[in-house]
Amino acid sequence: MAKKNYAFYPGCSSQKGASASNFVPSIEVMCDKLDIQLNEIPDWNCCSASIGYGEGSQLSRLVLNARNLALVEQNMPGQDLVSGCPACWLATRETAEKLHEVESLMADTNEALKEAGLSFKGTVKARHLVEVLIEDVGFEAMKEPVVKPLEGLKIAGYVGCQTNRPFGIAGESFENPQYLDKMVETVGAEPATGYEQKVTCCGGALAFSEPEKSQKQIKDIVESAYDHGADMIVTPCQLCQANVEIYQSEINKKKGTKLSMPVVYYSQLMTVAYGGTAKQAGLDGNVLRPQKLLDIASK
Amino acid sequence: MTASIATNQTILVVGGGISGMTAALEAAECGKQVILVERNATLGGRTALLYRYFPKMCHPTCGMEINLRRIKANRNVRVMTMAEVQEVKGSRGDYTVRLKLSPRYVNSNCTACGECAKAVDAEIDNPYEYNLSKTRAAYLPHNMAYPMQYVLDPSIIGTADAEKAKAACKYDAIDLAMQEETVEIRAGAIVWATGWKPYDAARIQPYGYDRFANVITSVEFERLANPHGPTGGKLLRPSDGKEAKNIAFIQCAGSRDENHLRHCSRICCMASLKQTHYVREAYGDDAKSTIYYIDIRVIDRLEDFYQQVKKDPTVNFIKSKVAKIAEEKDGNLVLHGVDTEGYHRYATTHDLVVLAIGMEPETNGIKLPDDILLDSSGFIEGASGGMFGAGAATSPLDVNRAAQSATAAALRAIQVVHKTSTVEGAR
Amino acid sequence: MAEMKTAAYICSGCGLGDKLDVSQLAKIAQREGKMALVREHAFLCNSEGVQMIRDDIEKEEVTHVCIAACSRRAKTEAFNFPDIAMTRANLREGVIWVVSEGAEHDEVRQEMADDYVRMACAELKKAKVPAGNPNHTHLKNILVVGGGMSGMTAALEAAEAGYEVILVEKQGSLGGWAGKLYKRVPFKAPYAEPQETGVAELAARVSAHPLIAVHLNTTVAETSGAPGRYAIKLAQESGAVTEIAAGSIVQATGFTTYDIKKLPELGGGLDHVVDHAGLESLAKASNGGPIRRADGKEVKSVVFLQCAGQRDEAHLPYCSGHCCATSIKQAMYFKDANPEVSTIVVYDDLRVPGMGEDFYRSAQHKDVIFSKGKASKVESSGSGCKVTYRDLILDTDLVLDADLVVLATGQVPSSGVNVADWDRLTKEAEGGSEEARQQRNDLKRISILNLTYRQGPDLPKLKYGFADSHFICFPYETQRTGIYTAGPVRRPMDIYQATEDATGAALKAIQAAENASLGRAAHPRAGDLSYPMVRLEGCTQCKRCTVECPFGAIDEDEKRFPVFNEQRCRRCGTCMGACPVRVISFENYSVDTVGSQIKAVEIPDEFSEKPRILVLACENDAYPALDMAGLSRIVYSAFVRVIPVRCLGSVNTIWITDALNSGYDGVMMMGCRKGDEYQCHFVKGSELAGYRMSKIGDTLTQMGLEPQRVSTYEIAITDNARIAGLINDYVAELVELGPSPMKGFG
Amino acid sequence: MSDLNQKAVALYGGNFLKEVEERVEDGEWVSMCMQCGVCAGSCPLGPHWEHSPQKIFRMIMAGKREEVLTSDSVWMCTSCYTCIVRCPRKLPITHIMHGLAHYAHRLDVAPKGQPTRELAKIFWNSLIRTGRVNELKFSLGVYFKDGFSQGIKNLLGMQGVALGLMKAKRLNPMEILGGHKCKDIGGIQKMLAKAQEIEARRQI
Repeated sequence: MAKKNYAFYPGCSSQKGASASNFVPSIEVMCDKLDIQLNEIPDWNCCSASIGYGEGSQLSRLVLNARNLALVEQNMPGQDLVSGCPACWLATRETAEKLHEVESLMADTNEALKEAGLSFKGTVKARHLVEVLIEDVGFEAMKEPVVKPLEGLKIAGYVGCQTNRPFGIAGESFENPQYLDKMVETVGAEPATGYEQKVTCCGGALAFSEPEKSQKQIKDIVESAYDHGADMIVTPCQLCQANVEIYQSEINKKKGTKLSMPVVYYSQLMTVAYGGTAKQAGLDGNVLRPQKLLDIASK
Repeated sequence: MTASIATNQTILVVGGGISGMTAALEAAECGKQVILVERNATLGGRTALLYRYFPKMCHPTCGMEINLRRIKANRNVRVMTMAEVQEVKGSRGDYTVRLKLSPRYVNSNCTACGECAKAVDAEIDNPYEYNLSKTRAAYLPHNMAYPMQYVLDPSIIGTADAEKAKAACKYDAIDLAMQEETVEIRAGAIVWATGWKPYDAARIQPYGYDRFANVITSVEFERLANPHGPTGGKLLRPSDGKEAKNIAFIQCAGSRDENHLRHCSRICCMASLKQTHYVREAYGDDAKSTIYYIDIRVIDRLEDFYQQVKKDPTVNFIKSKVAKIAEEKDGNLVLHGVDTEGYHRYATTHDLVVLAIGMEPETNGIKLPDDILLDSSGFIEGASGGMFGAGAATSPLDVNRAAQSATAAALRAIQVVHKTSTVEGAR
Repeated sequence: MAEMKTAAYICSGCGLGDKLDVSQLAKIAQREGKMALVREHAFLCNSEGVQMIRDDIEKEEVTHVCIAACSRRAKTEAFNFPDIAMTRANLREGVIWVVSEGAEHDEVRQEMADDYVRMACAELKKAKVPAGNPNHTHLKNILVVGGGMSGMTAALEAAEAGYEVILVEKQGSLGGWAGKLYKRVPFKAPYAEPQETGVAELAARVSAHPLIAVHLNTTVAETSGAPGRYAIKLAQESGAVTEIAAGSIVQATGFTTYDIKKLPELGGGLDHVVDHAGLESLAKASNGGPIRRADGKEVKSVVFLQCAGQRDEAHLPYCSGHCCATSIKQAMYFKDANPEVSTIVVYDDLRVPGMGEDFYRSAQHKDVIFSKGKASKVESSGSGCKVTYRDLILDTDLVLDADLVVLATGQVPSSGVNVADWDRLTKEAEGGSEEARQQRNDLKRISILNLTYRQGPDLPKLKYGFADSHFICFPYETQRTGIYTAGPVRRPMDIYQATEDATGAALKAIQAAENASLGRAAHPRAGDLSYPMVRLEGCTQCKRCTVECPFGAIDEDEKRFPVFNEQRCRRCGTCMGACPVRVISFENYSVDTVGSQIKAVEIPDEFSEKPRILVLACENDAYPALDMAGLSRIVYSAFVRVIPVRCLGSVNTIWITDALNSGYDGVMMMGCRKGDEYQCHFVKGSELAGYRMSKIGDTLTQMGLEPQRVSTYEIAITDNARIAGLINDYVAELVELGPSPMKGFG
Repeated sequence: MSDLNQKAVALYGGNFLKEVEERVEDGEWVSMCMQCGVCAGSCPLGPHWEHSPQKIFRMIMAGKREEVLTSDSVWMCTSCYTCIVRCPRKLPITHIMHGLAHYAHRLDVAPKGQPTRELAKIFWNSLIRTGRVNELKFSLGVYFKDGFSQGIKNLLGMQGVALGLMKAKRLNPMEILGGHKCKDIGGIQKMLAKAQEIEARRQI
């Protein structure tokens, strides 16, 4: 069947050598297997993330995101803007909705966009890659390419914040979303049910500015995964992945814990289940080796 | 039953709860002809499932006994149970109403002797216990049921159980051939006393009603406290049957919340205050009740009741909308939030959490005739022509106000049939 | 009506045939019960069984029917024979469902059933079909006292139903408090803005209505009579008195505001401190423009203090319910005229139930600021006021400067004389106290209805002077049949509730007049055609009936004989219970109908070890509780013999003494809860019973009986398990005590 | 006091609520708060706050301007949006907190050296320089925000993390020499300049 086209917004942390860069190949493999064609937005810019507000004014942040939307509207007609990074997606979607609600902001935004030779009418829909998988592909179709079911793997589905709130996946609960567990099942692994930290905040950008406070959050998230007998954590959020994975060593140092819970991005799971290599899955990019996943990949 | 029993002088009352019974009786005791239709197998509605009323702590069944006696004594009222309004045609003074009559599979021969229930094996969730317990699939809704007749659950029709029930009945009261029928009746005026239903607690996700066994609703707690209820009146929590002595009452569960119900359901504060009495009655000084509230809304003389509960050392008040509930391994629940009076953070453990669940119109999701006006929450605000709302169908009301509203609705209906009669008299 | 012909029908269905010797029951009905006709049937309540009875009524001219089957509460549709006297022997719920299973209990079970048949036959022979009150009334018009929102609504709604109305207002114009408002709180979606009051339009419709006669500047000087035949004297301001007649009465006399001068700490009495009413007149004066104070200064900042002198033991302990919404509305007056005006509402609990929440939201949209807190002081400062209060959220004391302070004070009902005081003074006056007589006359001046009733000139108050119903299921259960209160006189309320309430009260007034015209009782015994009959020749003028009647139905003539006003009577039988010489009775409920049942029971001798206990059970709570014990198959002792009574207040002590004389071992009286939260729908029936039984002690000792041979219980309708326990415990206690020494002397 | 701040005070006199409604992102929602406190109980960093959102809102209504704008609390939002989805009055609390922080920062009354405030500054500068965020420069910036020696300490402190990421090729030391940028950075900068101009036009 023909591949479905999407305007892809990788986001800064997916750039080569950046914190989420290792997910890029796995996203490519996954999408390829599911007949999803991601076309990178030409010359996309940063969304200003959830921390941009401090210095950046409301309008500045709106125009930054509007620029990406405008680029899609202009160069990739009919394609939804899709991002793998919740922060990018959220900032873009909030912009799209705000401009739709408030005419004056739409006018101001276009006035500013003109400076970059762009304009935005508001026709582009901003979506998260997970939305595309669930709504356009569906769980059943996600199962089909599975050649190496991830049997014997117990995985804690850590949904985090921004893929889940305030918009979330249609029909899902903010407090107890099920979709990630369902995705874990589609690839043949066992979800760690009752994982009550699944929507706890990892601290987001404050992992930098308020390390102690954020690391307390991360500690809860990881320990609860241990409590529920998980072999690893999976998350749809790149920042969550980074925060929850890389700070475990810090926490161990400070708190004398022995946390070493692998944290993977969902596309890594699917790539392995779809028969991809460890390299394609970018597992070499994980700071904490997801051994069991590596084993299956190397089978 | 056929249309012949009714004329345009007849008042149709839809709903056999306290409001519908009141509207029907008040009109009938003025000498008017009334047909009272109820969707369930018995009259009584939701008040019949309450243990006590605030503020007198008296028993709803006491008033129901009087109302049933009034109905039995009054030939102007005709009661039709398991009857649902499907369509209303016509206009003020001359309506034709199509009713769907669901089969009860038990006829008026039934003496309520109970032999059929003994014969049947199948069990169903008991709707008259808010599904907290099971009942045989041949059952009497409750001790105050009217008509005092058993009913067969449709799920056993066509099974051996149904035949067993039939065989057990010496009075051929069981008629498995009963079919759904539709009848049309005439009416001059229609009173909609369709009542309320508890908001779907599972949708209030932070409170985990769908995940935690020991988070229940206030209507369910009424059943626990009731000596006729599933626990024989003991306050036993669902997860392990352990006595719940340290109970949290969460106000505005669904109410005053734009994610759920915009309106304030009015009765919930009093309901929780009342329910702290149940806890105290059960355990005396060992009882512990905590009420988490935004505003305590107990108006007029009911304030006395609030002040009295406030003096009870076993009852605690915390001004706070609970943020979230977490379950511990032993089934206890930890409530997280902030007491906004001076900003005090809490994480308090309770044996049982009772959600003071909000009221929404029973008719939400049901299509009502077009000339009935609904407010933003779906309550009946008014209607053009000869139709009137009564009781909790019109607004979240306590029983007393519901009965007032129903009495008023009865007069409005009488005005309609009076006008038609005088007009016809003039002709 | 034909000669009395009795028939007994004995059912063997529902297991009666298996557990009882039905043919023996039939024999008893015949030989002892002296029933002219006795039939057995396997399934009496089915169409065939019922037809059999109908045929006997038809062909055999049976006039009196005894049904020996299930409880009188069951199968009422089947056993429904117009104009036929009927008694029910409760063999199912009352015997086979509550007596332990097994052959060893066959004997006592049968004896219990035998007795119930005897009792039902005995009662039947005394029973009459009530013919209804012969002196019919004909008036169906309605007097409405009070021309405010409630009164006008009651008048109009009654008139729209075709009933004539006389509307009396003491002021010179209609409208009452609502007429003084600039706008009213919204009562329809979107619940966002203050609305026109509509008072003028309503007043116009009322004045123009062909069925309504309006009397302004008029008060009620005297009210005598009863439903269907009230005679009322109306006094005009001029002093002129007109006499009118009415079928029933709606009292909608509203409220007055609490005097803010009683709240000095909150600035009551200061120049720039007003109450809601004061603010309304300022708003009316400004008529949509900027609101100015009395001194003409435009108000730029206003503070509303909620619950001023309310929810406060020192002032009004209750909440007036409407004040939060009213303050929101008044804050909007300011915001709508000028959004720059600072409007702060200081509240404890913001009480806007139902859709009021949207009105609250709307005010927040307009930047009305709501602050949970408690004001401690309001004082003059500069050209305005200084409000000191505790902000309970910030947990600090704040001081607010305001051009104007509005105190949300409460509603005080205009309900006239407190009947409790009246009663006390009456007793003292009759005791000869001149002072009491004087006080009584002073008290009478504030009366609203000036009833000529012995129990006082106005309606009894429930609490805090509100003339409300005591019952939750029955908001219009008045203690003065035919007189119904509506609006804030019954309970603090807003305009919307008042209009709903007035419409309901109008219906009850119509209903009372209709029932009176048919000689029927009103709620809760609606439709009952019996009424108290008295043999005055036997009366000793002891006045107990007049004093104890809970509904003020009995007056006294100059010779202190009781004068029964049947249309005021609720058929509770309290007078019958009170009468020491037993001259008061009802056709279908009398000293005889019960007494004969008591005598009909066969009392085993003292060696039989079979005690007999008489249970007199209130028919509304205790009797259904016993029935439901049966329904749930909860067993209790087969030594009790239960007789349902209308109310424990109707229990005449003669029944107790007769029972004990004839050898019963004990008597249980089961009534409903007494005290402040009493359950008795005849007000004080169980209280009276308790009182009378406390007096019976001496009689018992004279008879050489222990006091515990008579005991009273409070039973709730849900007490089916408890009631069985009580019976069993009592039986055990009596077994302990040994048989009554009176046995054999009976 | 910055003159911007002085202007604001002069313009609104005591009416801080109005100031917030007109000058702060989504500020017009503040008056809708009914003090239920669900936001306070929902915030992951709640335990570390001096003022909860609902309390901040009450402070705004009570005119406590300085306490609010100098509050450390408004900088503690992790943007988890839990408060937003639970608020029964649907206040966009996350955005209001961002808005208050931004406003306080703009008026330069926000707490000096507030870590998140500093982080935000560095992030934004990194962003507008190239149109995309350069994680290495950004992180280094963060570690050196309190001066060089503290920076070294921080860096050593985070060595484990950094090395881990480097090993995993997720923190590229070569980035320091430049790295990613948008082609049309010129257009982007003009665009942002315009945005500021427009906002300046709208406000004082």
